[in-house]
Amino acid sequence: MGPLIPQGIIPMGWDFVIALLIGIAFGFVLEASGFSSSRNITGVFYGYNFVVLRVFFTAVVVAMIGLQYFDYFGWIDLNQIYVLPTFLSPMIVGAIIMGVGFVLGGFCPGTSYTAIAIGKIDAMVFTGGLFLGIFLFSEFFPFFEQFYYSGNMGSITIGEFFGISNNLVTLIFVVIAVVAFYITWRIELRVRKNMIQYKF
Amino acid sequence: MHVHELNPKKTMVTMIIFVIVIIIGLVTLSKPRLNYAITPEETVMLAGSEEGFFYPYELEDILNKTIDTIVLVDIRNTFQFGRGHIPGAENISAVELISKENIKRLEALKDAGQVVLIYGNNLVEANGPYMLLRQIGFDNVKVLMGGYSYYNVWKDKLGDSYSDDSYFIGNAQYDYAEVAKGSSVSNNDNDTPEPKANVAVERKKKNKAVEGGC
Amino acid sequence: MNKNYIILMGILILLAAGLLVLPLKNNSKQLDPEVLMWDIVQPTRYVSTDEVAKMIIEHDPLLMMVDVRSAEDFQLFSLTNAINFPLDSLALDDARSALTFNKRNLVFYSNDDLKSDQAWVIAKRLGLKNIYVLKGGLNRWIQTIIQPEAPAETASEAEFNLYAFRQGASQYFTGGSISIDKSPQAEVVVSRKKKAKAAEGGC
Amino acid sequence: MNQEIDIQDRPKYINPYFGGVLLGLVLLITFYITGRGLGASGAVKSAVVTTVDKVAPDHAEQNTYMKAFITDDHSPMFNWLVFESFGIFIGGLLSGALFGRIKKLRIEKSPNITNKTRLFAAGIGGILFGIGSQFGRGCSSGAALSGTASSSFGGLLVMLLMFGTGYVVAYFFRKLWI
Repeated sequence: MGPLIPQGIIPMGWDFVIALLIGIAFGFVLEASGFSSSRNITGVFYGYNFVVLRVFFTAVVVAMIGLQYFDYFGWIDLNQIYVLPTFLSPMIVGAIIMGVGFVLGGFCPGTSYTAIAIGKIDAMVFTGGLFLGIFLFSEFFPFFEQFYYSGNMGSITIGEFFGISNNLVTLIFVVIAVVAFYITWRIELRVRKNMIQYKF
Repeated sequence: MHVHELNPKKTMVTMIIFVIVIIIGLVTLSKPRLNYAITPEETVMLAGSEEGFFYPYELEDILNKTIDTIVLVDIRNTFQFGRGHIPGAENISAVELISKENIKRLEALKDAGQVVLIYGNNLVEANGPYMLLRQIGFDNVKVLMGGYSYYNVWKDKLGDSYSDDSYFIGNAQYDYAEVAKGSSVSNNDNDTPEPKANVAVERKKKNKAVEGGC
Repeated sequence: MNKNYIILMGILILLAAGLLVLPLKNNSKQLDPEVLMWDIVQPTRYVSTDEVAKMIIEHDPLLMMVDVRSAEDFQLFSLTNAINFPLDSLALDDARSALTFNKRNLVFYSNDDLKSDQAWVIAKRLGLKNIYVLKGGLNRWIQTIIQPEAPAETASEAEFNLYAFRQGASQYFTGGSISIDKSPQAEVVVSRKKKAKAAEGGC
Repeated sequence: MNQEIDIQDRPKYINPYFGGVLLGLVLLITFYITGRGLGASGAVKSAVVTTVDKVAPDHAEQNTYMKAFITDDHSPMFNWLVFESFGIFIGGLLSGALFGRIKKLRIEKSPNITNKTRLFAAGIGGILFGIGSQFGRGCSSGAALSGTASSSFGGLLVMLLMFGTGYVVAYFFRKLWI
């Protein structure tokens, strides 16, 4: 049955309307969970607020479980889902650069949009930086074009990489998530003891 | 713990809705009445072998009743069956072949060690039903080469058809390259480029959505 | 710790563990046998050589010929713009996904219609859509398109029309010039022979 | 636990697990409808390409990276991710209005640093994120969230390395946040 648009069940013309609606839902959840505050987000690195980890892991786990079940029921064809292709070395470099940018900026692109919506100047500067960064990347693209396309492993899934079924991957992920929830909860209690003022 | 984390009731409610959706999925998951007994790979093997093919001259034994372990099934429609059929054949048209009763009957025959020999007007007509029955586990099903039309020609001298081989199909009757010289060549304004002879083995293309999704 | 959280995490783990105990889904992506049987008894999967010839001549962008014979046979002769998927490659994942993502109408052909019909049954089971079988295969292709037989004097007008079409198609496929051809005929013949050799060589 | 203190001033965020489940369901529905996940940085990329194309069309045509996103029939802004990102903005606006968080323009920072420092850091962070997201084929929502949810190995890699690097460098920038 699904995915609906690639299967032609929903005509292409609705694509942008749906994009807008999905975006609204996404933005609402992000803002309501507190992702519009950079100090909330970076709390995950200093142990005083693990909201990012909680939201992120819960979302990934729920979506993963849902996708596997939907595939089983025949509601969605996992073969037609866009699986992000893996480009090993550029992805490693990119992720490290993003990690530094994350701590410095305190946002990621999606959350910065919601932060702009509630009037954060730092988020506007962040998005400006994002714009500039992508511009710089495209300008200097010829210098690392070869690197950009290196290490192509195709649309490989986690299960395929480790040689196990993706159902098992999901279970492992859930277990890791639950353990992480518990540990971070303990850490947070401890760190918070020393922080009397906590207000965002 | 944050004040907003003290009350996870809403989380529970959404989670339970999610679980209910999954339970609905499990319950409504329709179980197919029939299941494949062999894999696609085995089906390919089956298509490559002639093990399930029954030669017309072998029919003589059935008609002489020297063999009684074979049940003849005519899969053409009743009209065609009425106009003429192999003696002793029963008529189950292809459409009804997998109805509940017929599946039961086929199972009974299989358990009794009987071979079910199906035929249509020709081999190709019976090929689909034959392959399907094989795939859902009836490995006692065979198909008559040449079909009824061949039988009709040779019915008085079935034994002699042993030396005839016109019921063998699947062979090239011409030297195509010679007869149709040029047809494999894009001789005039072919604007589409000639594709490669063999599609290269590529990685599973999951989707062709836009790159750099984020 | 709130009891709700423990239940929540329990639900998550149960759901994920449930994935592992689900019975193996070997049939989910294959066509239900009942549906397959229903498709098998329909004669709609057959297309005639005339229809295919017409589509090739008109450069139908949706048409894709699939040769299910062996690679050697394919090299010796194939229909215009055909691709080769020998019968035994159909069960391979890569061939399957290559064909699945093809949105065109696939017409299977072989020497006659037995192998192509077998291929059709397997492909259909594997969930391929828009697949057809060339009725009569290459044998009938030669009989009807390349070497058409003139109808009897008493034949109907429709038959004569068909014969006229086949004659035209025969010229088209055997390299005779037809209207769309821009270059003089003699030249075409020469260049064609050269190309034919090249095709035999490696293509 | 110090929830008794200034309970009034605490932000009215939803339970993070609730948010997570909702986000997961949104993601699931996105996959179900469109066959791919969410994203955010792609919209900025479209904006960059559009701007360069408007200001210096020749330059954009010559650039091998941007060229791929320019077509004659419509603007690069006519893109799924652009609409989605616009939706994110509206969604943030709705939520902010609902929970009373839309206030005058402000800068959020640690009390230990100046506004200038914060903005400078935010800008640098943005630039890094922009460059990194191109190498990583997506940002935290496109690669890490959607990628991991669709069990992409690359998604998992980006997620682990991004947070991992964050932890490694967090110490050096602690002044910005604590």
